[in-house]
Amino acid sequence: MTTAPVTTTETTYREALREALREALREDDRVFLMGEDVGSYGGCFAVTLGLLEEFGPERVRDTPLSESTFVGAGIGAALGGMRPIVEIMTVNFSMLALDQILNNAATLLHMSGGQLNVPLVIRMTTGAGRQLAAQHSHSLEGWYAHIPGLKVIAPATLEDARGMLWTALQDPDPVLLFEHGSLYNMSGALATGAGHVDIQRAAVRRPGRDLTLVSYGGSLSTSMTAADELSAGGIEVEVIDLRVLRPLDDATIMESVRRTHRAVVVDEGWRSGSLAAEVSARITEQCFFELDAPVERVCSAEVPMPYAKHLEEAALPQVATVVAAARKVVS
Amino acid sequence: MSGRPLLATRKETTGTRNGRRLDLLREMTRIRVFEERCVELYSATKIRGFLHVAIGEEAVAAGVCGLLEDDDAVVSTYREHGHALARGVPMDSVMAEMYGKVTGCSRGRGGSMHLFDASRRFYGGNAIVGGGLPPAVGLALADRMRSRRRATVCFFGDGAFAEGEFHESLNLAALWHLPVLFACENNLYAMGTALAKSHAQTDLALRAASYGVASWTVDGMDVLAVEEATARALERIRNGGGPVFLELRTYRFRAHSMFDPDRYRDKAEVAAWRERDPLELLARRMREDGELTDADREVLVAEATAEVDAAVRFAEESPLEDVDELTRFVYSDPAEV
Amino acid sequence: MTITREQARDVVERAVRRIVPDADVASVGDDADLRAAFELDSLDFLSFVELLATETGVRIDEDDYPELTTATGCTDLLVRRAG
Amino acid sequence: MPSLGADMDAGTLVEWLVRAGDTVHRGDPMAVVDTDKSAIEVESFDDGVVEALLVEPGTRVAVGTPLARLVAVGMTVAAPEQSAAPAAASRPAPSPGQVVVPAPSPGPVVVPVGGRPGGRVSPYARRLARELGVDLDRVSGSGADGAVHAEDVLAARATTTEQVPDSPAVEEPVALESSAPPARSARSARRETIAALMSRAKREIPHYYVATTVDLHALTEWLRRTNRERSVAERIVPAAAVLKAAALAARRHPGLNGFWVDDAFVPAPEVHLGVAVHVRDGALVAPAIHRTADLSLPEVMAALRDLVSRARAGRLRRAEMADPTLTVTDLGDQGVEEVIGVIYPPQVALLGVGRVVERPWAVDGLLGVRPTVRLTLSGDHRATDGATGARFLTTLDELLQHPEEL
Repeated sequence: MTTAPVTTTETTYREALREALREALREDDRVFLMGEDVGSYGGCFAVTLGLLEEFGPERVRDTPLSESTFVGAGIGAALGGMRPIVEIMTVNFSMLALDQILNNAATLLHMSGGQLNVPLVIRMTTGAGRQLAAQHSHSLEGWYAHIPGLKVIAPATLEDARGMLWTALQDPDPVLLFEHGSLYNMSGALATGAGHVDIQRAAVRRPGRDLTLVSYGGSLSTSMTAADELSAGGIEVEVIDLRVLRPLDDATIMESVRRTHRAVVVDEGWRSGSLAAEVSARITEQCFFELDAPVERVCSAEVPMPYAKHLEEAALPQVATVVAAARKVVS
Repeated sequence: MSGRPLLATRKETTGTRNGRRLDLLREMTRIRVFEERCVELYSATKIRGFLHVAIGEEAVAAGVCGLLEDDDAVVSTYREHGHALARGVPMDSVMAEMYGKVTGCSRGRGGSMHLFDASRRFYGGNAIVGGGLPPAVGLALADRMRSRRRATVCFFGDGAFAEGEFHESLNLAALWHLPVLFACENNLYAMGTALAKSHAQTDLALRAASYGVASWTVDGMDVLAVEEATARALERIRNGGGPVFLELRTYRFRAHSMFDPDRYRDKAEVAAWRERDPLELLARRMREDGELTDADREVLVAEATAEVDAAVRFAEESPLEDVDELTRFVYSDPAEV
Repeated sequence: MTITREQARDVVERAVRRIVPDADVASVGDDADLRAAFELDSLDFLSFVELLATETGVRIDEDDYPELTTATGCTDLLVRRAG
Repeated sequence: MPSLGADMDAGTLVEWLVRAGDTVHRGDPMAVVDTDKSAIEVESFDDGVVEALLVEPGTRVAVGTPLARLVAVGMTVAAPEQSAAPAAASRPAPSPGQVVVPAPSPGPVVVPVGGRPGGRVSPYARRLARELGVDLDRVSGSGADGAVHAEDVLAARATTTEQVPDSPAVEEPVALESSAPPARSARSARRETIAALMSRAKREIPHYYVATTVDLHALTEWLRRTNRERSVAERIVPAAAVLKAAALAARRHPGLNGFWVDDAFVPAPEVHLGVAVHVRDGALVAPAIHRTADLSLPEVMAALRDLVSRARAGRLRRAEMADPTLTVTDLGDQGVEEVIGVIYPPQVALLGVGRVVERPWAVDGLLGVRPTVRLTLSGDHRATDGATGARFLTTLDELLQHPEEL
């Protein structure tokens, strides 16, 4: 039996996202894109560049700087039979739309006794690393992961950047898609036929027997680099990419921890009340008697993200801090 | 969801001036009797949570909703019993919702502030002041993108005027020429804060007009005036004229909610507005025109009372949702999508 | 040192009882296979031989083991060697 | 009540071997405990004076229940709530004629216990210790502040348990568990334990079997010759030689010597051969001969005799119960030619030994009669394949052809 060779294309995370948007706009006439500067400007991070020209202003809609209303309008349009994709420039700005996301998108289905589902996708940029300081750099996706009624996904790979959007659009409920700002320029080979992926399971990005490193989004590459370094020192790390922050895929995490007996959670959010805290708590709840060391967390320092490069770096999880945490739990 | 045919009564009698007025009086009477019963049931602890009744504001609900087509949409506030009833949401299911029963229009998950009926395109029931405006804009956007000749009515109070979402929504609807009727029930108080105490410019229609939205002020106690303004607004909206803003000047005769001691209003002010009770206003006019006798009114009240009695009975006898169903409807059931 | 047949026979019975406390040699008969009757494994048997040897001072080699199958055989050997 | 086996939750105190007031030393047997598998001696972990016996003979108590209280020799028994002696610097000088009372002991020493003095044990290590029957008191922790991790437990499991405990253990007394219903005899309880263990083995372990017949001519001839020079007590039986050879073979094939834990094979650094012993009341135990491969053949023989006699007398030590890394079951004495055995979890292999039988045997084309034995290896297919088992048997065969080197 012969297998057709898999051809790949060199692409970037940004292009993969754009290709996913393009596919969605092309394949489903209910889909439209709405947000600040998604049209003429081409998107704050150039993700939507060229889509206005291709699909026109009805389907690629520039909005006023009214996060609450254009997100709420997305909810209304979803109730009205459309499949809106709303882009919010950064997660910090999404706080202006939190009323609509929390009080409407997340609650309507339940509050209406199952009558009104909201098939809405909200994309936003998250994370630090680009010296954008304290109002453009935070990782608040963990807050959204707190809210029942929402699904929260965080593509960390080219495959997921390319494939998660379509699946999110098929979901009958609101899905928040978090793109880490430092990933847009990430390049690599993507299979030519790459397409839809699930938005249910975490993925083991690297197998290992000594330690489970739980990570997602922008922290995945940090974790993978740390794993390489640890491997050179004889510590074989299993790296899990959560992919889906809500609902969390406990099974994949626990299956790994039951094998390695040790876990470190890497999360760019602040430590207190973070997603890392949730993951850690679940490991303790479900794997207490499997643990050979306390669960460690590597999170951002509890400061508003500073501008100066050296301070920003000091505030963020770095390869060295992940390595140190890993050594601590393995020693 | 089952129930009586949507607004069938009104449609049957549409066409004669007499029938139309009588229908409006009948609808307002239904709402009045229902709301008074709610107050009673709340006092008897049958209804809990927050309860906001619309006694005094019936003309807005009856006058606006009476003209809507089946596929128009309504987005409302937490003082929405009247809107729901006038929209045709069955009284049984509204009362059962107050009781927290599974037969309620939101299966007991919404309560007084969150009435929903998807089959009648009644989208709640929003208890965040101003929170309903953006989704209403979105519903209208979907209609516009699908080239559907529908209107979306968004009810909200004068309190919403102070919220950013109001301003954002008016701007966006005007910018995109969306078919939205912004129906502002100006009852002069945002809970206990008078309009004049929270707004430098109290002419709401003037302010709405500044967004490029056609805006009119209407006597919200005169159901015929409300209906006439609504008719004009809907015509404009359906003909692609963009959104319309109606400031419906009305008044609630009772306190904000059952928890409100109503210390902020002058008794004389309340008494003066009671003189302009929308039911009495219309009845008086009909009587003067020889269209209504006292006996007729008694019949209307008796009919409404019977309907409310039946609704209470239905609610009392309905079962509660099984607690095992607690976490249902947080995410869509794949089997039900 | 010489021992009587009675004494030899007594040594055999006591040795078996040391290993199997409730054993009754008389009940199985003098010509029964002791190892089978009392489920003696090779270690038990070794202990048994050890007891016979220490009690009587008789030298017992592995080549003698076949003769130690029954109580009669044991008694014969002890009497012969002691004499 | 110490944990004396992986599946032990409770035990019955059969007999006290000490009385209140006795001075005991570390390692002295203190009591006999019935674990449902067998009666086992429980030894002291400390030197001291027995202050009180806390459990009556015949009582069944949960693992972790204090059985006795020891106090350090020469120490005044102090009430636990009494505060520690003030520091020397602040202690007032004794007035003339006043006798200086020795500082009170830090409190009664409770022995034996399942816990660990102030030391930390990871939850996984704790679970592993329970499953492997490792006494945490005897595990020295390699983690921060002496915390015990899983690898420490595995290391302790794999070596003899001769480490000194860090400090006297003090633990909250645990409420006594009510006695088992009298209707349930010790014998049936033991049967149940064996039933549970063997059912688990048959359920969880995918067994494979490889077998071979070994010519024991060289061994029996050598034994016949050498045993002549040995006193009866020192004579070596063929089973002991097979044990020694098996231990050497296990060392050469470490994949068969260890444990299957958490879906993975954990090799044991030492070979502690388990020896299946049928106790006369119907129980079956398989205690270990520690470091079998390091013992000389006469030492193996002595250890075997000692172990079997103590097993039958109900005087096994807990480490012997907990430690086997590979078990040998020899039913040759029961007359069978072949034993196809069931592996003891979490071990991964079991060697079955049959009766030494004289068979016609061809050597270099000439037929003769030779003593032979049938050896069967049961292997855990999760841990190894038949090839490993086969190589083990081949090694064993070769070793048995050179008994003088054993």
